[in-house]
Amino acid sequence: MDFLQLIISGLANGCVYGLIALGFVLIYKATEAVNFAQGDFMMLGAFVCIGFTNHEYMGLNFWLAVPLSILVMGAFGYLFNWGILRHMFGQSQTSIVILTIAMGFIIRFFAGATWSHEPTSLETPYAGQELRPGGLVLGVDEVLIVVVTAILTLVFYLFFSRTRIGLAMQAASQNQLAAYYMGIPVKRIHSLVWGLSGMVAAVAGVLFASKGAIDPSTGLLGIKAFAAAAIGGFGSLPGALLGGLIIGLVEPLAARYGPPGVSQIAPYAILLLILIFRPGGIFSQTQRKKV
Amino acid sequence: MSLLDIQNITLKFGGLVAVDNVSLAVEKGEVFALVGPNGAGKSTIFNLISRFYDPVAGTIRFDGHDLLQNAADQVPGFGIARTFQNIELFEQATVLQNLLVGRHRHRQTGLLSNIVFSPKAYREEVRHREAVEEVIDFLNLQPYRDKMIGGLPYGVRKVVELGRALASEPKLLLLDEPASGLSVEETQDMAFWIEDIQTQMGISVMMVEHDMGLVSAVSDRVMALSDGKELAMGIATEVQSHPAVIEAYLGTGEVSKTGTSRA
Amino acid sequence: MSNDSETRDVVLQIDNLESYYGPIMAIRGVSLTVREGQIVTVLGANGAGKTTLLKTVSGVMDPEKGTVRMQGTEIQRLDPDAIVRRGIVHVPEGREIFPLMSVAENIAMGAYTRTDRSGIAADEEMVYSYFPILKDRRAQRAGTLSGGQQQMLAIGRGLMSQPKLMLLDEPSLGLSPLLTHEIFEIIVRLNTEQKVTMMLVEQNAKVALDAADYGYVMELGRIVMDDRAEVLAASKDIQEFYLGVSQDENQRGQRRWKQRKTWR
Amino acid sequence: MRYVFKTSYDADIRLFKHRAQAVWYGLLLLLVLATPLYFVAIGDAYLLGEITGVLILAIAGMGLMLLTGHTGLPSLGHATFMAMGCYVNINLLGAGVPWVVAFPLSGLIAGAFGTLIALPVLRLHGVYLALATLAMSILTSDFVVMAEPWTGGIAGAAVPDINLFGIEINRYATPYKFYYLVLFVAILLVWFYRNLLRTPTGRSFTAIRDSEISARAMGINLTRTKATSFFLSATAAGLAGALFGHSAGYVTNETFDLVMSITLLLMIVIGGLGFIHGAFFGAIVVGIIPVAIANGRSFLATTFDVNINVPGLESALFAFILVCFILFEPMGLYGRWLKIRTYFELFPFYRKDMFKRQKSYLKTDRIQ
Repeated sequence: MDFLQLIISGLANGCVYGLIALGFVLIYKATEAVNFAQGDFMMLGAFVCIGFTNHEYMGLNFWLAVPLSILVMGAFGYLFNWGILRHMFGQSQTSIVILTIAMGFIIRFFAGATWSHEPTSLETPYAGQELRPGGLVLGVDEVLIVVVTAILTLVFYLFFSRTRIGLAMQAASQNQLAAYYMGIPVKRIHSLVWGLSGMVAAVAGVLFASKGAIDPSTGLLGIKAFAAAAIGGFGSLPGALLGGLIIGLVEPLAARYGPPGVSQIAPYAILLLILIFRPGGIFSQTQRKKV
Repeated sequence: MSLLDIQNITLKFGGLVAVDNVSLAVEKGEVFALVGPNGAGKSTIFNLISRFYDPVAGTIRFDGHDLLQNAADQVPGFGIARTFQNIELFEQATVLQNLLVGRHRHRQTGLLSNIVFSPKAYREEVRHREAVEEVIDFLNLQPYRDKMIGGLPYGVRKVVELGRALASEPKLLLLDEPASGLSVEETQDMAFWIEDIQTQMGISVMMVEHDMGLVSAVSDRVMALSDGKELAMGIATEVQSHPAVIEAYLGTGEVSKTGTSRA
Repeated sequence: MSNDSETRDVVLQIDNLESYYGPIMAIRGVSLTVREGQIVTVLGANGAGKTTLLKTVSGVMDPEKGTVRMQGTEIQRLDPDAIVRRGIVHVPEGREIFPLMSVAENIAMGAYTRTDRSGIAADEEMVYSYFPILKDRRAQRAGTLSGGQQQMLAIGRGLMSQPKLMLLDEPSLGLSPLLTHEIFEIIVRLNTEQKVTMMLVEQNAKVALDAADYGYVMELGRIVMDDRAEVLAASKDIQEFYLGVSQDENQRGQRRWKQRKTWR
Repeated sequence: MRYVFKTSYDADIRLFKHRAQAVWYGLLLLLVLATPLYFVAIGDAYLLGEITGVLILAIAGMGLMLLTGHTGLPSLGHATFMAMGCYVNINLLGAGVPWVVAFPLSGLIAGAFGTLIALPVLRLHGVYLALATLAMSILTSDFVVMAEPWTGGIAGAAVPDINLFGIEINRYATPYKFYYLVLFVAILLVWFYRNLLRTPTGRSFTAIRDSEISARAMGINLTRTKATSFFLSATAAGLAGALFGHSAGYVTNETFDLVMSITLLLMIVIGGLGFIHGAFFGAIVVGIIPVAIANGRSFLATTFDVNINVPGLESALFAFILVCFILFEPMGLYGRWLKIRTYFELFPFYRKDMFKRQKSYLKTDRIQ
């Protein structure tokens, strides 16, 4: 039973990693850029929601605050691309990576200055509620995370593989020039996907902050989610979820059964092992060049 | 003994047979051309020789060596140089630097003498440059010597790629569509160069080419491939008049807006 | 400068266009006209600026000076996708395909700007009937196709957008003689049957002039000659430098000096 | 405009393209040699210490530049190699090995370690390689803690002073000597780096960066060449780490963290990828910004009595300045320098839009 409980909390954690990784993968799939600030986006999303709903701030109704913060973060992502990244269109990925790293610093500062550096929890109507199916004790917050993550992954998977705009996003990431030749408005599509990933980050932030406390440095969690995305195979949505779950499960298990310190190392050790034996991740998207 | 000897080579991609039991031999000093429809497996044969692909069956021997026992980066060491269908140059480097990389197989100095630029490294560097300048002269590349590849027109890049292959002083030169994208004038230059490479430098040439004018002008023997299989083999005129080759590859008649043939 | 009937059927009008690649001037004051229903070809050696010209028209490069008018409205400096929506499609040379998508998805992307499902399905069938090999490889990743097959895919995909004006950059690049012939038949058929106006850049001057109505010759970024295709095909310079007519079939032992071009 | 007539192969091989260039670099050398005189004159060596720090950063930057700028392999883990060099140096000195031996050895051992790390990950490209090295960088701090007997773990380790043939060198006690020592190492490495780039080894690095397929078809062994690049790169980082240790005086498990790795990468991108100059330009920017921020803050405090004390402000401001650099000078500072130089060389024929970038378009990295 104890073991099962461990697994379940691991799953919930893994889903948060998976959600952040989902944001990475969205952007990577559509623009081939890597957003190092995705974890900070999540943190910002959580604080925006806290700002709307917690009693010491605006005190709005939770069910109003959540869609509002999702909208705000969507707009933030869209504007970030429109205002900054668009001016770097066509430049190397390294520059964009570095730009997002720098953005992360700025977001952390902004969040700390606006909402304090103290760990804060999101006040939710379902805080502390539990489900007890067959002897297990499940927090509603944890169940919610798993359900929402599964739904989002599925929705985005279908979006990318079935819809015209989803295919156009993939096309734009593989060959910007050819995408333009097809009449695909590449820049608008980039803005759109940054907006989407901002929204996903808000969802992840809300779920994370409702389960535990969040502070500006929580954004560094993004690095673990990064490992998750790479384990699954950058550019694969189910891979992001799988990678997140692997890390989420390994951490508590290593902490419980392994020697001290191992749970910290485990995610990255797994990442290194996966990259060595399967360089493109589990659902590899890479392909050999043909000459 | 033939310079390059390929026996019963077969390659499959998934279920698809890309090269189907092909045998061919390139003799010393000859120009050997591969022709055939798109996707017939011509470039694939080049990639097999370069060891980019592993065949499922067959042997490739070059100058007494079993190529299949060697890795891709060892192949140039035996004296095989190649160009690519879609031009694979080092974009962020000058023409001169590209050609110098072609000299890599003649490298004799190690890391340490490079770092301290020992007299030996200096002498080697001068030797490489002499060889490269000869190639630059031969191919009339002087105007582009210090230009970055990134800004050069397509036709010049094709010549630079030929130069890079020549700089390695190969015994066998593999040319993948040397004339594609070249104008009539440039194709003629290419024909003259290939002739000189064969007669003056004594380098054997194997090429894949669609321009039958160039093929018949320079090649000693031609092999036509279709669907990975040999279709015909012989001198250019024989292969060109082979009914199966005409049907699968050359076609007849010409296009014009009025619909009448102006042949 | 000209009367109404002359300007009315002009699809594309380029005036005094100048484009640079960084510090290098690639086209130097080019003016040309493409009329409705025409096939116009631009000939010229490598580096003459033909590809730059097409790229400037389709918006993937910005000109420094000059205007490009599509049916009277200026389109220079627009984003490329906006130009596609005005009915100009650019079929690039080489391998500008989506390598990790299937052949079918690549072709579907060609119809991105269209919404008529039945029309798209019909055109897909048309593309497959022109290029049966693409139908066989429908589910294969486009990046694993051979060079020639990628070229076919690029052309097939270009057909999907139902353009008013098609810019074709070296459609014959890397294609077998038979396939080159077939591609040009398709181009002519599209022009006569579907009334698509064509602007064509080609190294293979022979097939290009055979198919075209009007031709321009570019050298070092300038237009040096223009005339009806038959007239160009008969001109001595064109025969010597672009058609290779004066050469006989076997070049062995040919003279190795070059005739001077009369426009230099 | 200047035309260089080349009359022998030496003209291409020489370090300097023409005499004027040699003169300029000679003047630069004189300037850096004479810099301490100024600080002796004003009697305050604080800023000289900062300059020495910039030089140490530039040494690490050159290491990373060779790997990322010239071989095309991004690394987010170079602080690990710096840590390796630093701790090896401390332990060797502790064991009584003279500095002249311990210092180069710490570089070489870091290099060997780099090669060992590199071999399994050399199949990786782009993002994946960046991630693998990132993971390595994150793990470093944990490993430093685990290796407590050698590293001092969380408590940290003091770095012994340098004893160079009887001359005691300490960053604070003898700042001038320390400066000249670091300067010597930096200049030596620049010379090695330049030699590398004009010989086959360097060319094989850039060949791999531009086209792996072509490089193989020219007979370049990818694994061996990349491993060599990793070795040299980690060696330079190790040397920088050893000097960094001397400069800091005391190092803990948090000295060589992920932020340092990231800073190194930022540095070479801002400086200009693919140019040795870029490592120095980048180091100057990265070294100067914190000093400028600190000065600005004390200026505000003393002049207007405004005390700004918001945690994270420094790093945010730093990041903001970096964003501006990347947005407005995508080719890096060295790129800007080249433009200015071209302006004067071509004067008065310079066109305003000469360096206006044509639109550029990316293609996928997933085809390798």
